[in-house]
Amino acid sequence: MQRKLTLGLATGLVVTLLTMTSSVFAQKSATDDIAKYREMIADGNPSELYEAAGEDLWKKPAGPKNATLEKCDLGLGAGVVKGAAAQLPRYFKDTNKVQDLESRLMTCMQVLQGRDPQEMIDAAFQKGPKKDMEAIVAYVVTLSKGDKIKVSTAHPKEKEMYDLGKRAFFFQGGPMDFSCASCHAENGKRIRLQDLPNITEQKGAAMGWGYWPAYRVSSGQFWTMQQRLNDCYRQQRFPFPIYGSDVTIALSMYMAKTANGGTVETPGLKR
Amino acid sequence: MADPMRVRAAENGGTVDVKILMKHDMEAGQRKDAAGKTIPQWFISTINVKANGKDVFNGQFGPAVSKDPFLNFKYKGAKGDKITVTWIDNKADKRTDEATVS
Amino acid sequence: MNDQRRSLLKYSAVFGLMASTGLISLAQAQEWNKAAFERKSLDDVFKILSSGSPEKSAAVTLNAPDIAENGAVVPVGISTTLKAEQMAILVEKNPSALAAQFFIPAGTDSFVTTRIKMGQTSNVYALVKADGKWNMSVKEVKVTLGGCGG
Amino acid sequence: MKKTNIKKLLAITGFILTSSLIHNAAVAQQKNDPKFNKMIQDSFRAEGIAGLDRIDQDATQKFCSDTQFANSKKGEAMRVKIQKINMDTIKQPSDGNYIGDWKAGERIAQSGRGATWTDKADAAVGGGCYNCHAIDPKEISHGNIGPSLSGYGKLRGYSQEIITYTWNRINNSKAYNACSNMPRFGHFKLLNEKQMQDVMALLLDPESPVNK
Repeated sequence: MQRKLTLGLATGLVVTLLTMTSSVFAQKSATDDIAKYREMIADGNPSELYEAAGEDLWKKPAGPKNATLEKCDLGLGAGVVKGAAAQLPRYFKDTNKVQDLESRLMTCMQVLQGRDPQEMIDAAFQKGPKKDMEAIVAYVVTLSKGDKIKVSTAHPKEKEMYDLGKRAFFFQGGPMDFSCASCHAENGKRIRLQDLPNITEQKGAAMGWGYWPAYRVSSGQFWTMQQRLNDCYRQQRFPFPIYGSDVTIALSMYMAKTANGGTVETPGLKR
Repeated sequence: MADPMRVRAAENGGTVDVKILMKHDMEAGQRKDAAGKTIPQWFISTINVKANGKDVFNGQFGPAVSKDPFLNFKYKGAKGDKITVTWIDNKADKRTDEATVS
Repeated sequence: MNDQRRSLLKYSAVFGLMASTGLISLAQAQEWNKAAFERKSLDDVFKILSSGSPEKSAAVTLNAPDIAENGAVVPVGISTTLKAEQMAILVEKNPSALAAQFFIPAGTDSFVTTRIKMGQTSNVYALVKADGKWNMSVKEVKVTLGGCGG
Repeated sequence: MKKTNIKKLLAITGFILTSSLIHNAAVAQQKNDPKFNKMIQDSFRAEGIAGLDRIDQDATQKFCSDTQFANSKKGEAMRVKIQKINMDTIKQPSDGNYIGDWKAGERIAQSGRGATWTDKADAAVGGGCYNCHAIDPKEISHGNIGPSLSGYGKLRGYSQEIITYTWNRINNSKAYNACSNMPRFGHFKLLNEKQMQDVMALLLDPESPVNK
């Protein structure tokens, strides 16, 4: 008897709660469904197709010097690819610069293969030399999958880049007054049904930095971090960030450093 | 020439799980290029999978299959089976890749 | 062994012979069903697949998300406890309803997963032909607008 | 002797601690950093309709880029000033009409297009409202950066006060909240007068699904 009463009360309470929160509930289920969708497409990431092509390009002699990229130093010594993406961006003594993966690869292509970096900078994404770059990036980042993000700001130039990046993250401009922070500085926010990681915190930064580069299902393309940032700025209604420019490297440094300790999940699979 | 596929095939309890990723634009003929011209249909139309020379799967795609198509199926087989995947598209371009069941 | 099965076996044997002797190519052996893929409506495709009106069956499971974050890639799987000979995926509101069809030889599981494009929210149909008869399962998949939209 | 030394040390430590606390509390406006400015200048190029003038910040953008100061007690006077500047930019509708066609408003609210370097100069700019707000409850794909606007008119009423406030807010949200995340649709001419009237109708026409 008592049990029945309790049960009845509990049911009543549940019904009330359900009615009260029905709209919240509907929203919650919509985001849950999106999570289910993502789970379903997680198997069979087309990034693999790029990664295979990238490995070939890494080992194939090219450029005026007809050399491979196998001696490229990504920060762990000449030719070490395994784990390299997890510790970028970083300071490189030979260029006296902080470089991200793509700007470093341009250096390697220039020094080892004799290719002109300007051609890479000027090329459109997904075309010409950029297509090669994208495949090579897919190959390199796959070899850090599962590693911990481990970016250093010990060198003064690294620290400086981090500080510049942090400032750039909050820099508003354009006809919509947007900065990166407009969308990525609070927890629990969404655009439409897409969760927005809070990049100012470790957890959110790892969600962002750790999953790019990624295959983007909406465009059917593999996007490097440079292209990801480029399209962020496009949507922010900014002018065009030059490929490998300091603002892109500074932002990468800020995101990567904030994400330290998170896991490299690249190449990711994104909407 | 078409880009290579990724074929993964793993045996577990007498069943081989085959996962195939094909590199193809799968153009549906619905999009327009920068000049406003419709981009013509271009898609993989048939796919055949053999294990040790014997058909284990046949598929036909329309242009509504996603870009870089993914296919997963299972057949009764064993480790060491030689899997041969062939696709043909509507422009008669074709590609064959092989994998060994692990 | 019933007659139908016997005739099917005979047919496959002849076909197999033709294929192995090079009389027909792979493409011809499973010739792409142009008519079915070019029909617009569900009913037209049903007709061409000579499926009549397929019956809804609990034995057919359509594995698809309730909401697709992007219509360009919608994962769709079919599995069934029936012994499938042929399977098909149809999207009611796509420009052409038939997205893909599969032929399942003996020894292959009655299971397939692929990914399709959907222009808008629509019913998705999983069709399974077993014992010469078509069965189906239907599910609505919502296609949402995602991202900043620019 | 030893004792006094320790005392001294303690005093100094205390002083350092206190001063650093004070320093933290008193947030100063971010200094102009030539290195940062140069980085921004050198990192972008004009593309399509997106010219380099887009990174020349106005007073509002400059103030709001320093979030720490903008949100601090010290920043309050400046916040009020920024809001005043923005309030002064708002023009009421030239034809006196505030409420247009809610159906057209819904289309504007749905579209997040326009004003990027891949858009043409004459391409219509969307409001992108659903990116951040719940509006028509039937649309499940909505963001939550801004508050829900479902039932907007029904909940707030249709008084002239509410109408004017809403018009102002769409025109220039920064008139009420200096560093609101919402774009200044009127100020930057992202939406024209008619489009803003249509979006108004979506929120404030009793016939709009928002108020059903």
